[in-house]
Amino acid sequence: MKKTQNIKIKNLIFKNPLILASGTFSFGDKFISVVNQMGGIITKGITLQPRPGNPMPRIWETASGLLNSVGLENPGIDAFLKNILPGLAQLKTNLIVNISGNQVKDFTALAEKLSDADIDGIEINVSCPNIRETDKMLGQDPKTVFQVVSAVRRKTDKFLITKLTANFIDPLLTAQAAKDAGSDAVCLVNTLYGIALDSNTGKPMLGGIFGGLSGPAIKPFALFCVWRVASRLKIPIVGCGGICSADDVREFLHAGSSLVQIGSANLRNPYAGLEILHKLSDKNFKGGVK
Amino acid sequence: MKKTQNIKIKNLIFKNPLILASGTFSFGDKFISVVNQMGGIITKGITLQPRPGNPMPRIWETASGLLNSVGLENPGIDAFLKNILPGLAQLKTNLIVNISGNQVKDFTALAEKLSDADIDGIEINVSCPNIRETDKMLGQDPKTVFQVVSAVRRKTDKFLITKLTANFIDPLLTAQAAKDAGSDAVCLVNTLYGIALDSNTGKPMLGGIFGGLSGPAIKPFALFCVWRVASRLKIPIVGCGGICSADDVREFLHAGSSLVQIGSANLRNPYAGLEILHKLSDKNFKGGVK
Amino acid sequence: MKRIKAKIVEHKKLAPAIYSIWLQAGVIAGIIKPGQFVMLTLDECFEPFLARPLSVADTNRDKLRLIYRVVGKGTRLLQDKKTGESLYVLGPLGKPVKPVKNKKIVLCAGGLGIAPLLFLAKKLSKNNKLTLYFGARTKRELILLDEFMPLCEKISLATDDGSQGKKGLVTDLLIKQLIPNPQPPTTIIFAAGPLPMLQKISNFQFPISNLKLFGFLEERMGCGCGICFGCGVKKKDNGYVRTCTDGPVFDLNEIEL
Amino acid sequence: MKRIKAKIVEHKKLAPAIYSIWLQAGVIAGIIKPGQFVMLTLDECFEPFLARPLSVADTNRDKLRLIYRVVGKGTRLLQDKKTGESLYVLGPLGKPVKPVKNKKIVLCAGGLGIAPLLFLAKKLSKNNKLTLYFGARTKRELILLDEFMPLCEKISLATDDGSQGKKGLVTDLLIKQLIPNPQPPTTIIFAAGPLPMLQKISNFQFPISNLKLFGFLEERMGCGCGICFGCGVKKKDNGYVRTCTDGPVFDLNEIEL
Ligand SMILES: Cc1cc2nc3c(=O)[nH]c(=O)nc-3n(C[C@H](O)[C@H](O)[C@H](O)COP(=O)(O)OP(=O)(O)OC[C@H]3O[C@@H](n4cnc5c(N)ncnc54)[C@H](O)[C@@H]3O)c2cc1C
Ligand SMILES: Cc1cc2nc3c(=O)[nH]c(=O)nc-3n(C[C@H](O)[C@H](O)[C@H](O)COP(=O)(O)OP(=O)(O)OC[C@H]3O[C@@H](n4cnc5c(N)ncnc54)[C@H](O)[C@@H]3O)c2cc1C
Ligand SMILES: Cc1cc2nc3c(=O)[nH]c(=O)nc-3n(C[C@H](O)[C@H](O)[C@H](O)COP(=O)(O)O)c2cc1C
Ligand SMILES: Cc1cc2nc3c(=O)[nH]c(=O)nc-3n(C[C@H](O)[C@H](O)[C@H](O)COP(=O)(O)O)c2cc1C
Ligand code: FES
Ligand code: FES
Repeated sequence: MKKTQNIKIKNLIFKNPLILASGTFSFGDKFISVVNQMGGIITKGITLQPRPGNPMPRIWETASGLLNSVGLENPGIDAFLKNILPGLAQLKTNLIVNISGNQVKDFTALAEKLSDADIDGIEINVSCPNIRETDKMLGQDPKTVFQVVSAVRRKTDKFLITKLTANFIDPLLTAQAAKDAGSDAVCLVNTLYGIALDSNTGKPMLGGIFGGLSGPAIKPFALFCVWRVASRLKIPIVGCGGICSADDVREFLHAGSSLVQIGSANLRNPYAGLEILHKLSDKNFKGGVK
Repeated sequence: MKKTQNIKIKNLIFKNPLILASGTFSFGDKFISVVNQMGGIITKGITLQPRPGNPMPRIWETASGLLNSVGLENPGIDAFLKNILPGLAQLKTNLIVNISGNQVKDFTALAEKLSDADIDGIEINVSCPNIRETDKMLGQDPKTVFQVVSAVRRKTDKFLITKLTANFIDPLLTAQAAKDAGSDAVCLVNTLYGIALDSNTGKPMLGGIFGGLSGPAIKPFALFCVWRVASRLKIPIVGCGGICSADDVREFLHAGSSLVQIGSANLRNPYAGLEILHKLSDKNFKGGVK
Repeated sequence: MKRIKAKIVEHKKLAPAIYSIWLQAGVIAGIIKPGQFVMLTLDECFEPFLARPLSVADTNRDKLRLIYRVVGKGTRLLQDKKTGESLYVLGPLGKPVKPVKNKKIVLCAGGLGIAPLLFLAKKLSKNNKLTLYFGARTKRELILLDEFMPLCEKISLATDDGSQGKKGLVTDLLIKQLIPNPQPPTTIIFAAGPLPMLQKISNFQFPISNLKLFGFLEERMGCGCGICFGCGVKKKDNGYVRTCTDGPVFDLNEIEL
Repeated sequence: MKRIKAKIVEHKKLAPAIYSIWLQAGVIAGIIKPGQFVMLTLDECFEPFLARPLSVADTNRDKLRLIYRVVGKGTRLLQDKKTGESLYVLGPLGKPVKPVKNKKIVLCAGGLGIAPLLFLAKKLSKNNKLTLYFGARTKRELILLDEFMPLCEKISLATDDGSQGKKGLVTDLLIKQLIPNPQPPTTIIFAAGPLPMLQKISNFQFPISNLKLFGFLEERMGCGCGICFGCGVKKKDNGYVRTCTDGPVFDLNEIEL
């Protein structure tokens, strides 16, 4: 394998453009040899308080994709810092913590607690379809995105990615808001809304009733979002949505991503990131559609 | 096959809930024996002026779906009325004409020309991703949807379906607008945005650069949109998106659709509608998620 | 844990829609233990997208045996695979059953639950006394009996249609035959089968002191390897554990079914 | 037009990645004509989602022969299908080539373009004089020659690597051999092959009076049967026609390639 090129965004160097997406690779504590060869790993979403997660089933397979309503199962920020983070100190890649909340002050508190932690960055998740305490996702309103990102930015110098949704909102608007609020990059996109029903009874298949749709099914849409924002706004983009192969990665880089995240593909095969890396040659990509 | 139940909405009776979706069954002039057994057929989108359509390729297959940028190829309303409609007079099902335009007055003119035509209804398409004359789709703004539908409603008593998008807009808002403006039903949803690039060169695969994503890939999202609107707004819903089987139809009926449209499945198999009909037993569906 | 391309060395029908498959699975076969499972990816194509969990029914050096029922897309694809063709195997997954000695082992299988119990029986039969209770829909689905015969002291059968053994549920048979006879305080029950069967066993108050009661869970899985948090099982004392990494074999006293 | 489940009666390799397949296709085989094609659905599963167009290379009562090159997902799935297995065939699709008599027919094939020309040659050879120009990458891809031999007066070959026939493009060969010899005004050229080949032939000014020039187009298709408007070909006098219903064989003077 040829060495892939370093990518530098702000002060952070990624040894390759591949990042393991939040919620699809535990906290970085499993398959360490895979994690270490990636450009980075983003932890499962962490919230201020522990969350038990949603009832079963939490995963429902769909055509070329899946719905999940895991529901942000996590031990909460304090337990994460105390019990999990120390075990990640030896990771040889960028460790980015994904944080989630219902309101601006959750994010403020989370950022404060993470500001001195031994981590390389924070991904602000304003786009989780499984946060049900609020009627809307925070990420569906550019003003709220601005508030959340500003709040986090005030508390920390760490590298910030804002993870956006394209559910019922133009991500160009929220990307602009994230940029204005000082985010160093945006991740496009989190899962689409989705639901599955038992065709006989009408009962929802997911314990959480509806969930987030991911996987190859959404790739053309995710790629569109990246392409749309990249061609209109200057901010580093982390592409995400259905990436399963080196060719998929190249498509996202061409569309204007600087980095990409691999999500559902890890569920299918926990070595997917590594296999993609091996197939990714050292081509020098220039962003933008030809 | 047991007889499926009639569905009556306003003054229109559908002999079963299956409608062939716009753009996926020509004008109703092909496979007449299939068309006649369906609950209805919606023509390819008609515009005021003839449109040659987009350059090739116009179809790009994706994981469990496809992108299309056909670009509303059609002969224009006058040629449609003169050359095509007379040939459809013998159809034994509801004939609904899908109309598209760039601005409110296009729709006014189209409705006026159709108000005396021998057709059973009009589908107002404010959600075509291949209308490029405007930066936004008309259907991305509830106010515009209200204006368009009001304009059509003033010109005609015909049965009106407003076909909505869920691209970057909550269809609940536009469904409300369509209802307020006098639409008899809403169709949820039209295609999602999507793009595909050559992974080597970065060149777009579609002649129209980007297009609309359809097929099983989008089914969980389309179903979510139906479920969301149905559980919050009282208006007949025509479900659409990835329906390929009788079970899919049942899911959409459970989610709150009164009728459904079959689109991409016809491309895969022009007899899909018929096969689905044969598998659809005469269960008495009650809307709503159990 | 490894993911390897495994060749099919034998694939045969045991009963209608029930198959036994032997895979050349190298190191995975060498180290996998009773109670553990593998995830199979059947195709390069994305449909189905996720891998499918199957228990190990037996091993033989570098060979792995799986026994499955065709129920949907994935198992249909598996059924179509021919000897000589390959598929991807991820494993070993899950926690092995802890080896025990000098116990009275009661195996209770419902349907395909028999598969993981075969592997377990082979390991435990040397140092323990085994009894098998096995229920299936019908006679033809009472598979693998000739393989259990030399491993068990006693085998009791039930079928839904009464075509062989007692007519009715295997749980009823288990309770009826086990309870009137006092059991040694070293009794362990291993139950594998559909959820209602496990629930029934879990809820029954067995009058056996020190009884250990283990169930093989088949919760729907995303990754099978602990990274997606998709397979939680509720613990009685609150919170979730993961079927894939904390199970799939659980002490039924500790979880809510 | 019909859609039927067709059983594979013969499936064999003609050259690396090139296969010939015979299907039991009932009435479709009986009525399909040269120039027409079928759409194949390979699987119940949605990947690939769309059916795949293939030209008819021959028929024999209720049997249909297709010849294809493995290039992607769909053709790979087809390659895996065994004799006795089935797939869905939609057809006949497209317009048949109009039958002609007492003409000089020049067939020009590039690569797999040879497939539809075989069926055409069989129909036209009775009442016309045929010449074949056939170019392929290499000797092994010059398939079907033994079947063309009895049908043609003359066969000229070209390969990219010079392993058989002239080294170079078949179009160059065609132009070089055809032009110095005055051709009868009843000449018809049928060309089938990759787009650049068709473009070259279409743009060349053949000094032949009344020359008719037909090309077999392989535009990417959605439905194959005229309902999706996905396969437009630009007409020289503006607007689009559909490859699937107005073609796939076009008078090359009327369309823009
Ligand atoms: C740890 C573990 C070990 C297993 N061992 C075996 C085994 O040895 N032999 C065997 O035959 N099966 C076993 N299973 C079940 C097996 O994984 C499923 O039958 C299989 O994944 C179904 O795949 P499919 O694509 O054919 O079905 P799908 O098309 O995915 O589904 C078909 C039907 O089966 C149901 N279903 C699918 N997966 C599950 C599940 N995990 N739990 C409950 N219902 C489900 C669906 O709801 C649907 O009704 C095991 C499952 C687990 C979690
Ligand atoms: C009317 C018609 C008749 C045809 N007859 C034959 C035939 O007799 N034998 C034969 O081998 N092939 C024939 N083809 C081409 C054949 O349809 C494609 O090779 C096939 O659909 C590819 O499917 P796939 O899934 O294997 O490839 P994909 O995975 O879909 O694509 C693989 C590669 O092939 C390219 N490709 C796919 N389809 C087309 C197309 N229609 N035009 C140009 N490039 C394409 C793709 O861009 C990609 O690079 C015909 C096509 C048409 C329209
Ligand atoms: C099982 C599962 C759990 C997820 N959990 C999170 C999460 O905790 N936080 C988050 O920001 N995104 C989460 N996601 C979203 C993914 O990180 C990713 O953005 C999305 O799945 C789209 O990418 P993909 O198609 O490659 O999976 C989760 C996705 C899956 C499938
Ligand atoms: C090739 C193609 C052409 C289409 N043309 C139109 C159109 O002209 N007008 C319209 O309202 N929708 C059009 N659509 C959208 C479909 O009617 C349908 O809403 C969409 O494809 C989602 O449903 P499906 O997943 O069942 O295809 C088109 C879709 C396809 C695939
Ligand atoms: S199935 Fe993914 S964590 Fe258990
Ligand atoms: S391929 Fe659909 S109209 Fe020709």
